[in-house]
Amino acid sequence: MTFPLGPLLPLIALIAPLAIGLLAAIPATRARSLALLPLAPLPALALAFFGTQDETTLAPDLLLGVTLTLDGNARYFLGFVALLWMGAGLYATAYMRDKPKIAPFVGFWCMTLCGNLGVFLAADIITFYVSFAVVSLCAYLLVVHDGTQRALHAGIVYIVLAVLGETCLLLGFLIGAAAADSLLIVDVRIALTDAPGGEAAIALLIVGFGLKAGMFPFHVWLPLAHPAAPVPASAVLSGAIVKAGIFGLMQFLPMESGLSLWGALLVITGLVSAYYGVAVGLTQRNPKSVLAYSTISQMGLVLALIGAAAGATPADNLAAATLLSLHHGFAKGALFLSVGIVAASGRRAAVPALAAAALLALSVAGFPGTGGALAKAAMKAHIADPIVYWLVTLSAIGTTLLLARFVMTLAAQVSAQERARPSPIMTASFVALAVAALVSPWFFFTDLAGLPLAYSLSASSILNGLWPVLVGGAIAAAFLRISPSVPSIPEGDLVTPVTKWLRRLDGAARRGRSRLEDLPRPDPGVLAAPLWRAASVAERAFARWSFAGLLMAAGALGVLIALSLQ
Amino acid sequence: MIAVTACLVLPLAAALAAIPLGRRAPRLALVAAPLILLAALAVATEIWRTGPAQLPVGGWLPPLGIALVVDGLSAAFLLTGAIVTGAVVLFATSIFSTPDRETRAGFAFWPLLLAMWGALNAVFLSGDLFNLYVALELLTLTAVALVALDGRRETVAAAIRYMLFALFGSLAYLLGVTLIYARYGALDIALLRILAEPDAPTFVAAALMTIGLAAKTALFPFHAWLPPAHAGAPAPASAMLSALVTKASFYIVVRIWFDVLPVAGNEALAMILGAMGVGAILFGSVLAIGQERLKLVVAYSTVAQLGYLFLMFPLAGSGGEAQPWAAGAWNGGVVHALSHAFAKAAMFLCAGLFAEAIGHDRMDGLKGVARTMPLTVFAFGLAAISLMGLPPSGGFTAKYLLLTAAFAGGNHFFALVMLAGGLLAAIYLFRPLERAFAKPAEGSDITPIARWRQAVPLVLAGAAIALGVFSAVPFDLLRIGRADAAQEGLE
Amino acid sequence: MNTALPVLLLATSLVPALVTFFLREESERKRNAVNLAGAFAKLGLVVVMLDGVRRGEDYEFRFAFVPGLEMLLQVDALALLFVTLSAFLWLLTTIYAIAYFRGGSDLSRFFGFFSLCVAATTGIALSGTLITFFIFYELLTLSTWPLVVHKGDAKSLAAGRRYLAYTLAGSAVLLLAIVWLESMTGPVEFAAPSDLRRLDDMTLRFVFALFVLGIGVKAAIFPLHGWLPTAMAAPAPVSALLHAVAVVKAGAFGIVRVIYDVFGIALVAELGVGLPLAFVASFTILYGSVRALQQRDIKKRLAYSTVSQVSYIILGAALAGPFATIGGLVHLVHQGLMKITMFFCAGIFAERAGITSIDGLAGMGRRMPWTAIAFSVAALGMIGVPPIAGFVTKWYLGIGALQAGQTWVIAVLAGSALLNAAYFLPLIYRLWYQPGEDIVRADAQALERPLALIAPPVVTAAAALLAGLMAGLALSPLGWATLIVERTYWP
Amino acid sequence: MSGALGHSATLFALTGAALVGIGLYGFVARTHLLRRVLAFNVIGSGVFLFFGATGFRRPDLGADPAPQALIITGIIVALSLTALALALITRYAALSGRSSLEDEAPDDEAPDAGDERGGG
Repeated sequence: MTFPLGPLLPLIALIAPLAIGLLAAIPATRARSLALLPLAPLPALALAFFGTQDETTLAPDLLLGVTLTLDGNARYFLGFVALLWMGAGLYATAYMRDKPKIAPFVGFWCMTLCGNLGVFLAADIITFYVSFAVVSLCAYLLVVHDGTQRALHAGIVYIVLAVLGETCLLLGFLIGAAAADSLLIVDVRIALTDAPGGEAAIALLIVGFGLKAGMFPFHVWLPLAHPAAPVPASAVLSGAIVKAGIFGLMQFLPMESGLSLWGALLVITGLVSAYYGVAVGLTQRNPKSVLAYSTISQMGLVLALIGAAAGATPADNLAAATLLSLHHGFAKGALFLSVGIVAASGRRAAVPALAAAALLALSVAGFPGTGGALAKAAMKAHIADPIVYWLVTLSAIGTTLLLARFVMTLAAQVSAQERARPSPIMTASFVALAVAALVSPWFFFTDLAGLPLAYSLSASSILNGLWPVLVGGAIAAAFLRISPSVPSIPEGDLVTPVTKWLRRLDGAARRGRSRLEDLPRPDPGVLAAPLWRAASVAERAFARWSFAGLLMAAGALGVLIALSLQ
Repeated sequence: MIAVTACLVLPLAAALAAIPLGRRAPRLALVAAPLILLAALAVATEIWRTGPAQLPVGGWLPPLGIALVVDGLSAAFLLTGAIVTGAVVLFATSIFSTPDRETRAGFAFWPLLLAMWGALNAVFLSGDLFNLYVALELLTLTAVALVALDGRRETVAAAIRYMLFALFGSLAYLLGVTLIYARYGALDIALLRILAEPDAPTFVAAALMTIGLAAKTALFPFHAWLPPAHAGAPAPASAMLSALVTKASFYIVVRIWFDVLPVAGNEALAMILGAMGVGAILFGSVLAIGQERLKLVVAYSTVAQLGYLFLMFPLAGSGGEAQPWAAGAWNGGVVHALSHAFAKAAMFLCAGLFAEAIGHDRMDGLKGVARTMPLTVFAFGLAAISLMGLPPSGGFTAKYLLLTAAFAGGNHFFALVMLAGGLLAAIYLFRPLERAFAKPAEGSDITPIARWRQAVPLVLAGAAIALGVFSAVPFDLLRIGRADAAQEGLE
Repeated sequence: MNTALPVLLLATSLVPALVTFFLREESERKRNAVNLAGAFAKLGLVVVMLDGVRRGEDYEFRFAFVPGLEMLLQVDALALLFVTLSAFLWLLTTIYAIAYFRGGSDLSRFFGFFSLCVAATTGIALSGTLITFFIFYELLTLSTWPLVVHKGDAKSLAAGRRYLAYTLAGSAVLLLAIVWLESMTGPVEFAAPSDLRRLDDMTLRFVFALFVLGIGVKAAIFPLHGWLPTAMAAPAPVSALLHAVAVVKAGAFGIVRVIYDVFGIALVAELGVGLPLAFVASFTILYGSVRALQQRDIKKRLAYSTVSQVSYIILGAALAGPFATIGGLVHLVHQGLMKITMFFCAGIFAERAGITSIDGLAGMGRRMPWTAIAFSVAALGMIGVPPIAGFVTKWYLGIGALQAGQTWVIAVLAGSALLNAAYFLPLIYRLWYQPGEDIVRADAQALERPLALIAPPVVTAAAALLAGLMAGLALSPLGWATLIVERTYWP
Repeated sequence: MSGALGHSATLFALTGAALVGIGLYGFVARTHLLRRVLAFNVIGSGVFLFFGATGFRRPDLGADPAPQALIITGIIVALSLTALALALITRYAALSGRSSLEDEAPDDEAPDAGDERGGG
């Protein structure tokens, strides 16, 4: 049992949530574990701020030798994810107080958190893969926590796609690790370009991570799962867990060697996801599914940004993507919380929440002055290809439209009792995340976007950010009120036709097999009967002495002849 | 060499004394059996230390006098016979001892059994062909009488059929001995080994003797008398018949072909005996599979297992350079004979106990017997393992040696037949075992059997297994005074 | 002292077996005491030897079987891997069986054969020569048959019959292969493999095929796996220890021995027989999973899953790279831990709640939480969800396959992982999320009694989790498998 | 065994062989059990006669005594076997009322049925 080497903080960051999760298992400390929930990500947050960069901690006995490190982008991811989990955790303490099944919720909440943090800290593939598997499988348990029929159905779709994703990742990692003959992510990334089957590996990794990030056509589980989960869980699902997929792509895609083919493909699917998300999102009635489709769209943009990085200078693009993810995480987390708050507040109390939600929506759309504008600006600055540039800017219109639809559907969610007021803790966590979304990009813009702050304040970038939002708002104002009866596509759009087709396939297979089974199987007893009858007839003959006597005389003659053949 | 004479004299004397003792004969047998066992043990240790011995009877040296010869082979058979017969005696005291009233079977069984024991020892000890004839006839006499012991019509008919085969066999053997004497003027095995040459009278004599003994050993196609005879006889008797009586004539065939006339033997003869052996294995097994009565299954199993013994002739001598150990096939055949003796005796005793417990001999009655008679089923299982040639039993060691000899000699066909024989044996031996392990059918009342009576077959079956596990000692015993023909074979 | 330990290890299960056979049915406490003592003693010895072998000690016990043929009990690292697994799981299964059979019938017989079977498994692990391996291999068949037919009803008898048909035919083929090889090269010892290159390639390929065919029956390779699903008629402890650990693992272990120690990796590659075996193993993996998908009975589904999982070990052995071998060997332990947990839980569901079909599992998560948790952990492990042990195997097999240049293997691994998910996730889903009848929580305590029945699966599930989580440890299954590979096969 | 047999020894040997042949036919072909026991004794005496004939050495030398000793033993053995056979046959006839075994047709229906009716 060798003692882990190197700084201990990363290990503590991972073990702390597990410890709290364990508390939940023990009945005596169950209530207190719910209260401790927000503190679970604290050590990770500390690590993000004070942790020393590029130092590895090695725990050789765990798994196949766990190595943890903290590189540039990971630090920011770790930081904002930890904050997001704290906010959602705070919200959860209030949200879950009177609800049943607290222990499984807290337990699986902590395990998902531990997996999520592990993804950002892992330096070797095995730890990365284990954390990724833990986060995606435990998230299932959060999705189906409410146990409603809708949640269970969403869970099934989620788990099937999650398992498919995991398998793709496993294959990709296997090919990479075999080629690199080492487990470290850095070596694998380098080895992937010229590895035998390297192309296949990259494709598999893109599918595996893309699926987690809601990339078209593997996005179908997201609009089903996120809305079905309890509010804090969907906040975390959309805000932090989706980012694991993005981070995975950033870690494993071999940018240095300029993978032109995959980069282009990633850009295209990213943009398709962006626009597809908006198109289907507009037809949704449930605010949470609108938000889910907005996540698909936003993540589509991030994917495009990463794809574009393949050609140009990768480091800047990834940094910009980090900033974009950071802002999106906070904003989307807050928006999901806002749904919870609005639902719990009366008409009068809902007004400020709706206002804040609208503000956040504007920030996501990139309204100048908000965090979102900075993130959008950072993104646009690093897209060289003009067509992509314009597509991205136009997508801002779509986003505004979609989020306007969100605010509209949110307004309809106001609770009936006039004087219902959300609990102060809930509002506190919502406000914290909203502020973080609006403010934090200002702090990180310089080192993540690689541009001076002044750039974002310059007239051209303000104008650049403003006009799409205005156009979007105008269209929204014009259309949304007039045609509410837009044909509503069922959540998880592609799922329904695919499941029908699968069910038909299963029925056919079952019928085929049953026909196969009633083929008569030969019974050995029946086959042996003639043999047995012949033998007993011969036996009766041998028993008759007159025959046997002759046989013996003949036998003697035979032996005599045999002997004389000397 | 008092032990050698004791081996001969004691059983015969006890047989004679048993007649006047009548109802007290079982006690006499219980006294005589250990003594004879001790004598056999003494003989074995004697020749272990000093090597083969020759004891001229009455001081007359051959060719005129008769010599008793003891080497590894005979000592092994003596010891096996003593153990098996000792166990049978112990077992039979519970069946054939009727202190209150006199029964014909009870009266006749003990002299016949002890006389048979004497005859067996005489066969294993005599070094002279005519002496072998006399011993063989005494053996047949007692065997036929034991078959017809309970006087039912089927058993008397079976005894007569057995008698017909036996008479033909003894006449053929006698004619052969006469021709040998006419040709060489001597009947002593040691002398004949030197004098023998491959010429016409020797061939005729050898052919007659071989077929005569084959009939007495019930080798296929002359086997038809054995199943009704051994199944009809009472359990201890059929144990003796299957385990030892057939082995005596096989022992003489081995003596003739490996000790007396190795020069006369050739490839064709070996192939004929081999072919008959293969026929026995396959034919006996197929018939055993279809039987409904347990004793018939066991009897046909004897017919099949005897086939293995005769595979020894084609395979002997094909040692090949890779064999670090002694002649494969010869050893294999003899160990098979010995382990078959133990296993078959145990199996027949178990069959007897089952028949006694469930009242009839049909196998369906065996359902659930494992619960009430665990020891007997365990003994039957161990014996079955040895007959199937599955490790760790003596049967396996024998089969392993025969197989290796077959492969070394390149005749793969015999190897395949042996393996097939093992599988067929598994089929017909697991049928009764399966019923024993089944749930007892309702309303089947199984009369409990004393544990000590169940222990007797267990000891015998254990001996069959021990022969496989601790087989180093028997092998060294068999090597003493073994004919060199066993190494080179008959070619 | 070094020669006594292997025999002692064997005795720790042989002695309880023999003692239990002769114990009366009623003396339950004595019987449990003897068996548990044997299990603990074996575990203690194994720990001592684990430490010894790591320090390079070698334990060997030679026993002259037949002059020139030796029974050799040799404790090398590979043997210890298998013995540790069987010792650890035997202890748990004994505890489980005692609780499972409380008040059952024929228990002396059951526990006797149960310990005998573990003795056979230990013997297989420790065997140093082919003949020793075969002897214990057969002893395993013979001692498992009574366990399969323990219930005595028609279904288990039919299962027993089918089990015997497969395994005895397999053993005949194996004996043929062993004898054929040994007739060419003399007795084969694993530690000192003789150079087979001087024999011609075609015979070697044919002999290798016979070996795989013979041992493949127990390793449940496709077309030879038919007995495993029907053998599920046996009671739960039997199917837990035997068909998840002892019997199938003995088959896989045998194939590993044949490939690495009898033929040697270089020769296997040279003969080009490794690849076809890999194809067969891969086909079995997929076939087993697809058939498992179609089953509605829990134990049948687990049986087909075993058929598929055991072929991972064979695939690892067939690919014969260092990583692939480690993957194969470590799966020997991982699959054992995970599968026995699932069989334990299936047994508890059947015994305590009367559930045998998959649909019956609905809502059992709340009624029997501990059993359900253990079952879910094991099921997730089988799918290869980290950090439970299953994924370590898939990782190593994947890497090994790629290094051996067989990229198609990872597709098989992926396909099998998906199929595993397809037939295990619905079970977990039914356990936890499908609403069964809403049973009051108090009822859960009623079902999950006695502790001795529920504790074993929880312990083995925890062990599976730890084996995955702490895979880096030197004494973890992975650590030990790496030690085996580094020490013996790729120094 | 020097040179050709003297005139009488060959004659005895030939008659011995003839007796064996005749006895063999009776023993195998006939199904009546008593007839078979008789045939057995015929073969026996044939063998002993032949055995005695082999005792002949040179005309001037007396006959070799060893065969005669063996013949006496042989006769005793044949006698005891015949006694047992007769006992069994009579017992069998009493039990089953047949003169031949079940699976063999009695002599009188045999194709070349002898002139007088088969006994028993």
